[in-house]
Amino acid sequence: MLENKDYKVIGTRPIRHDGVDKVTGRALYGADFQAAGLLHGRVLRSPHAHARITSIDTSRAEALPGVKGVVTAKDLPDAGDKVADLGEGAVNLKHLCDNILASDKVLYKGHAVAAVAATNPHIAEEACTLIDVEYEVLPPVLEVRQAMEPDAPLLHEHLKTTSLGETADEPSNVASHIQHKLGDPEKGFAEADVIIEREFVTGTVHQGYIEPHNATAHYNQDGQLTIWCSTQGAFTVREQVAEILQYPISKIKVVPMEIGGGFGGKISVYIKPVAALLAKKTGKPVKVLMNRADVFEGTGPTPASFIRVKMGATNDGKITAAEAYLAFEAGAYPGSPVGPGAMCIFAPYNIENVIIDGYDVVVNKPKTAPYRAPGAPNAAFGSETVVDEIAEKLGIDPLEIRLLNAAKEGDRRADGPVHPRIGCIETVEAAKAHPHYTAPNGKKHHGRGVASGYWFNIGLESSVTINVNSDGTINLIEGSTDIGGTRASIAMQAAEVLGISAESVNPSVVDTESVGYTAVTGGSRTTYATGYAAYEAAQDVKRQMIVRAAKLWEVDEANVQFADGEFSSINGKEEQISFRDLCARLGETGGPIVGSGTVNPGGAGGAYATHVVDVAVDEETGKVDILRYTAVQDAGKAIHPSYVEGQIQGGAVQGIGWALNEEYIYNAEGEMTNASFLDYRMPTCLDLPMIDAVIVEVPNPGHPYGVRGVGEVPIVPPMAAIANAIYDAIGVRMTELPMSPDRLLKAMGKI
Amino acid sequence: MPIVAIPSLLRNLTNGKESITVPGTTIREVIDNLETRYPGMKARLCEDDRIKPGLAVYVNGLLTRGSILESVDADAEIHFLPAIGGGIAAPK
Amino acid sequence: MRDFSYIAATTIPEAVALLDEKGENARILAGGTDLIVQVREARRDVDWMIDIKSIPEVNVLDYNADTGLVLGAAVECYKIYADDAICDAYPGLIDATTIIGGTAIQGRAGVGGNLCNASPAADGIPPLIVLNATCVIAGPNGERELRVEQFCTAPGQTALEKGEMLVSMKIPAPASNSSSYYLRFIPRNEMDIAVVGAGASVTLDDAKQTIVSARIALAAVAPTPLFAEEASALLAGREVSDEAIDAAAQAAQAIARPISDMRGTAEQRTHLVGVLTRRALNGAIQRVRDAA
Amino acid sequence: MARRSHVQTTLNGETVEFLCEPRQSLLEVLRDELHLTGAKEGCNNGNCGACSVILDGRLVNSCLVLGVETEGKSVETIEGLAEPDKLHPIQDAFLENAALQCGICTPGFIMSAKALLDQNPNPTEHEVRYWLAGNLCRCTGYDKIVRAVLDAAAAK
Repeated sequence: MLENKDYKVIGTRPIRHDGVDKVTGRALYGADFQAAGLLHGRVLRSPHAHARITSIDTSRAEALPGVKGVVTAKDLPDAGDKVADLGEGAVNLKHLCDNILASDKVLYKGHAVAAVAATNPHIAEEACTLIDVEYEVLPPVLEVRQAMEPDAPLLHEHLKTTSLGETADEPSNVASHIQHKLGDPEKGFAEADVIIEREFVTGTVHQGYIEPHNATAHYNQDGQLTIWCSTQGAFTVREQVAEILQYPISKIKVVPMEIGGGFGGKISVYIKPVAALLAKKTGKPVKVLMNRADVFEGTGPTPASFIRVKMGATNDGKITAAEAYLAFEAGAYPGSPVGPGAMCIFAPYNIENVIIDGYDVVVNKPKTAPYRAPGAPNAAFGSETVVDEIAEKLGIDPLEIRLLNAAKEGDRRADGPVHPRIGCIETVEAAKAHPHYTAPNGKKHHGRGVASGYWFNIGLESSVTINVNSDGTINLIEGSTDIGGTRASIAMQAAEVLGISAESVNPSVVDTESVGYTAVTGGSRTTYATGYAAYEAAQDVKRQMIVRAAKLWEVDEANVQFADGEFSSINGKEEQISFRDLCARLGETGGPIVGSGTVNPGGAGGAYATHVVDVAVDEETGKVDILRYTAVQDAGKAIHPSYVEGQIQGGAVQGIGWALNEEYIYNAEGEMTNASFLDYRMPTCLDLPMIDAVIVEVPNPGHPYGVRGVGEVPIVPPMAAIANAIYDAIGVRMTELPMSPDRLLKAMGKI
Repeated sequence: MPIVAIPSLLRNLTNGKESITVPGTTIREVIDNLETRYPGMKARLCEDDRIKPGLAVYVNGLLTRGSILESVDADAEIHFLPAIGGGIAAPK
Repeated sequence: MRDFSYIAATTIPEAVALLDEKGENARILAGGTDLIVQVREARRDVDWMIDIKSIPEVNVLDYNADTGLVLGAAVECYKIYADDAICDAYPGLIDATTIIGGTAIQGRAGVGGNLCNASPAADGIPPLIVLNATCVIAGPNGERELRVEQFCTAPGQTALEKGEMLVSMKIPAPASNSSSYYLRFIPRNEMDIAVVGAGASVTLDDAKQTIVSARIALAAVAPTPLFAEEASALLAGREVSDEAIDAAAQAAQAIARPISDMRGTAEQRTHLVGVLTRRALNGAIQRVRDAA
Repeated sequence: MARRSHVQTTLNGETVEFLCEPRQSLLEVLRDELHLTGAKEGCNNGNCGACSVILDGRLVNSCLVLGVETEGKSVETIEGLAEPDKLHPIQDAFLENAALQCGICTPGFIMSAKALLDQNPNPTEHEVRYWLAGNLCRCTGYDKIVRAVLDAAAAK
C-alpha cells in the first residue's frame, strides 16, 4: 500500500513551464497559425434541423472572385463502399463522414453541408451564401421521449436497437439498450421502509471552451498531409482523418498547437478533414475557423436526458434497493454517454439490489461529444437528489446517510466489478468536518445542500521520451496536449525520479511524427498515464545512468545506488557523483542517453467528490445566488496542488452553470435560439464566490505515486448539491435542469 | 477457474445464470469455453476474434486493455461492460 | 462580414449630408458595440458607416445644477459614471450605464447609441424616460427636439427621418427631494440582456412621506421601451405605502405586452414587471430619504 | 470591395502603419495584418473578453472596434506589457497563483486587470469581479484569477 510520503518535487507548486508564453501572448494556439499563401475556409451549415438534401449547386460560389475551391460530401471517399470491409463498424464510418459533410440528409441545424476556401475569410463567408442547396424539410425530433415513441419520425432508416450484441428487427431512434442488474431489486424494495421515486429532465449543455475549433491543413506535392490544430489528441485526429479520408496514417502529420480548452469537446473532428479537402483541392494551406455560433450549433454538446430514479431504505438509513432508467439524447448519430451514466449513477453507495436500464437515442440535435465525466452529472442529479429526499424523510443528516451507505474497497459496483481502494468515505468525512458544513445555516431563503459523485478515470496509451542534457537538465518529449498545466505535472514526476528540480525539466508537446502513440488528453488520464510514462522514462534514464556511473568507477552496476539526486557506489569503493555531474560525462561513458517509457495502465483508480453549497433564493424572481461553495475530492496524490485545485474549482463552476442557467434553447423548428455567449449564459466571475477546493489523498495503488485523475469528477455533484440547497432554502424540489429563474418561479407557483 | 459475470442482457443465453465458472488462461480461452457451453455467446461479445467495439473487459475490478489476449488468473473475476466514453473518442 | 465603406465625419452638417445622400444603408457609427455585431451577423445591411466620434457636439457632457444635463450622443458610458455630479443628480442613469455590457463595452458604448439601437430591452432608455429626457435631432431641415419616449417606434426602428441623426439628449435638472432608480432582471449578475427592466423617478414632499410625482418606465415587455403613464399618475399625491406602490406595479403589469423568447417567458416577464416596478420605486424613494 | 485604408496608430508605444478594409476589426488587424496573435477571438461579439486591448487608455473589445477607427490613436496589447527582462506584476501574479489553465482567456484577463489597476490600484474582491465580468474563463472557476489580481494590486 502506498503511503503519503514526503516527496521533493511532487506536492510542490512550481511555475508551470509554459506559463510565461501564456501570460505574454506568445503561446501559439491553432488559430494563430500563419503560413505564406494561406487561404481561409468557411463551412456552410444547414438552416434546418431535419431535411433531405435534394441538390447542391456551388457554381455561383465558385465564380466569386477570390474563391479558390468549394467542397461537399461528394469530395469525401464514399463511405458506403466500406460497409463490406468493416462490417458493423462501417455504420460508424458513414456516421463519422456524414457528420463532417452531410451527404443525403441534414440531421441538425448547423450540420455542415459544404465548404469554401478563399483569399480572405470575408470572401469565404460571402461565397457560402452563394451556394444553392435545396432541401426537402422533414419534421424534427427534438426530445428523447418523443424520439422513443413508436410513431416518431426516424432519423436513420437503417438504425435498429442493439442490446449487447443483439439487434432488433424494426428500425428505431433507439440505438442501444444497456442494463446492469445486481441482486434482487424486488426483494430490496420489499425490505425498504421508505421508497422515493422521481423523474428528472436535464437540458443539452455545451463544454463552452473559449477557443473555437480551428484547423489548418496543407498537402505537399508528395501527398504528405500536415494538419495544425487545437486538439485534445493529435493521434486521435490522425486516426479520425485517416478513416474519413481513407488515407494512410503514415501520410498524415498532426501538429498540436496550444489548445484553448476542450473538456471533451475537442476530441471528435469536425473541420479538420474539411480543411484537408480544401487544401487538396486548392494546393494551398487552408485555415478553417469556427465562429461561436458554429461551435454551439455544429459541435458536440453533452446530451439532454430523461432519468427516473427509485431508491428504498430502511428506517435506520440503509439503502436496500435502487432502480434507474436513463434515456439520453445521442444527437444526430448514436453514441451518447448513457453507458458511463448508468455505471456511475449509484457508485457512491454500496447497494445490494440494483437494476439500471439505459437507452441511447438519436434526435435532431448535434451529435453529442464527451464533456467532463460524460453521463455522470446527468445521472447524479437524479440519484443524489433522491438520496437527499430519503435522508430528509428519515431525519438523517445527508452526509451521515452517505457515510452509512458509502462504497468502499471490496464492495461490488452495480455494474459488477469490485471496488479497489477508493476514497468515497474520506471525501464525505472531510466535507462533514469542514467549517463550511459546521457553520450555521439559518437565514430565511438561504439553504445548504450536499451531493457526492463518482467518475472512473481511465488509463490508455501514453509515450514519453527523455533526452538528457549535459548540464543536468532533461528534455521531456510527450504527446499529451496541455490544457491545464500537465506539462508541469508530468515533468514533476520525471523530476521526482531523477532527483532534480521541476525547473530542470523542459517538457515539449510534439507532433505525431516525433513521439510514440499517445491517447487523448481526456478521461482524467493525462497526469495519471502520461505521468506514468514519464515516470517509466525517467526510470529508464536512471538505469542507464547507473550503468554509466558503474563504468566511470569501474564497479559492478549492482553496486551503484541512486538516491536524492546522487549516484553512489556501495560495497567497497566509496564514490559519489550527482545526477548533474554525471550528465556532463555522458559522452565519455558511452554517448547520449535517451530514456523512454510507454504505458497502457489498467489501474486508473476511480475518483470521488463531495460538494457542499450554500445558496440564497430570491423568492420574487426565482434567482439563485451561490453564497459559499466547498468541493472535496480524492486526488490520490496531488502532483501540483494548485492545478488540482484549479481542476476542482473549474469543474465545480461548470457544474454551477449547468445547474442554474446553461442549456440549448430550441424553437419548434429545432433551431437553437441562444447560440452565443450572450444568451447561453455561462457563469462570469461576478456570479461566484471563491471556490474552496479541499484535496483528500487516498493513494491509487495503480500508479507509482498514487495519482488519480482529477479533471472530471468535480462536475458530477454540483447540480444535485444546488438542487438540494434550493430545497433547503424554499422547500421546493427541483427536478429539471437548468434550475433557471423561470423554472423556479413555476415550481414555487408564482407564475 | 475464472468466474465470468454474465451481463443481464446475456442471461437469456445462460438460463438466467448470473455467473459462470469456466476454464481458461486468457480472455480468448474463456470466451471460447463459454461459447461451447452457451452457443451464441461469442457472437455477442466478439467480432472477428476481437472484443466488440464499445465493450470493455474488467478483470478483478481493473479495466484491461480490452484484448482477448489478456491473461487471467485461475481465480479471476471477469466482467464485460460498456466501454467508458470518458473523454475518449468513439471506439475504433 | 459584408463589405462597407467608412467615413469619419467631423461636423454635424457633414454627417447629415452623408446620411441624406447615402440613404437607408448608411448608419451612424458611435460605440459600435451593437452596430458592428449586427452587420457581422448580417442582421443589418450597411453600406456606409459614418463615424461621428470626431464631431464636437456629440461628445458634449455638460451638467449644470440649474439647467440640467446635455449628454452627447457618442459619450461613452464610462465617462458618464466617472462624473460625480452626474452620479448624484441622476442615479437611475448611472444604474443603467454601469450594467450595459461589461467594462470593455462601457469603454465604447454610450446611452445615445443604446437609444438609436432601439432595442426593446435597452437598459439606457427607461432611465431617460423617467428623467424626462428630450432628444436633440439634427437633419437636413435643421434641428428638432423629441421626447425620448417617442423616439423608439419598433424593435430597431426610431423616429429619425431620412438624413437625421441624434446629436444629444437633454435631461432637466433634478427637482429637490427627487431621485431615480433603474434595475433589470437577468439570470446572471452581468453581461446579459434584460429579461425585464424597470426605471422609476420620484419626487417627494419635504417631509419625504408623500409622492409629489413619479415616472415609471419598462424595458423588454413591449416592442419598444414603455413609459408607464397611468402607473406613474397613480402615485401623484399618494403617501408612500406598500399599497400605493403595489397599485402602481399592477398598473405597470397591465400595460406589459411581453413575448416568450430565449431570454424569458411572457408569464415570467409579466410577473417580473410587478416585482421590478416595486423595487425601482422603493429604490428611488430610499435614495431620496437617504440623501442629506 | 471597399478600398483598403492606410492607418497610422501607436501600438505598444511604437508608431505603426497598416492597410485594412473597413470591415476588418482591430482584432483582425492585430492578428492577421500585424501578426500580434496575443489577443484571441472567442466570440467575435463582445461577450467573452478574450480580445481585450486598451485603446487610448480605455479597455475595449478589439472585435468591436474597426481597424480604421484607430487612426491617430494608441493601442496597448498583451505583447507590450512585459519589459524585455521582466514580466509585468500582473503577469507574475497570474503565474504565481496558477491563475490560468488553457491560457486562451489569459491575455484578455491580464489586459482587463491592467486597465482596472491603472485606475483603481486597490480594488475589493467585488470590484475585481465586477470589472472582470466581461472576461469569460471556462477552466478556472475564476477563483485563482481573482486572487491573482488582488495579489498584483497588493504587490504594487
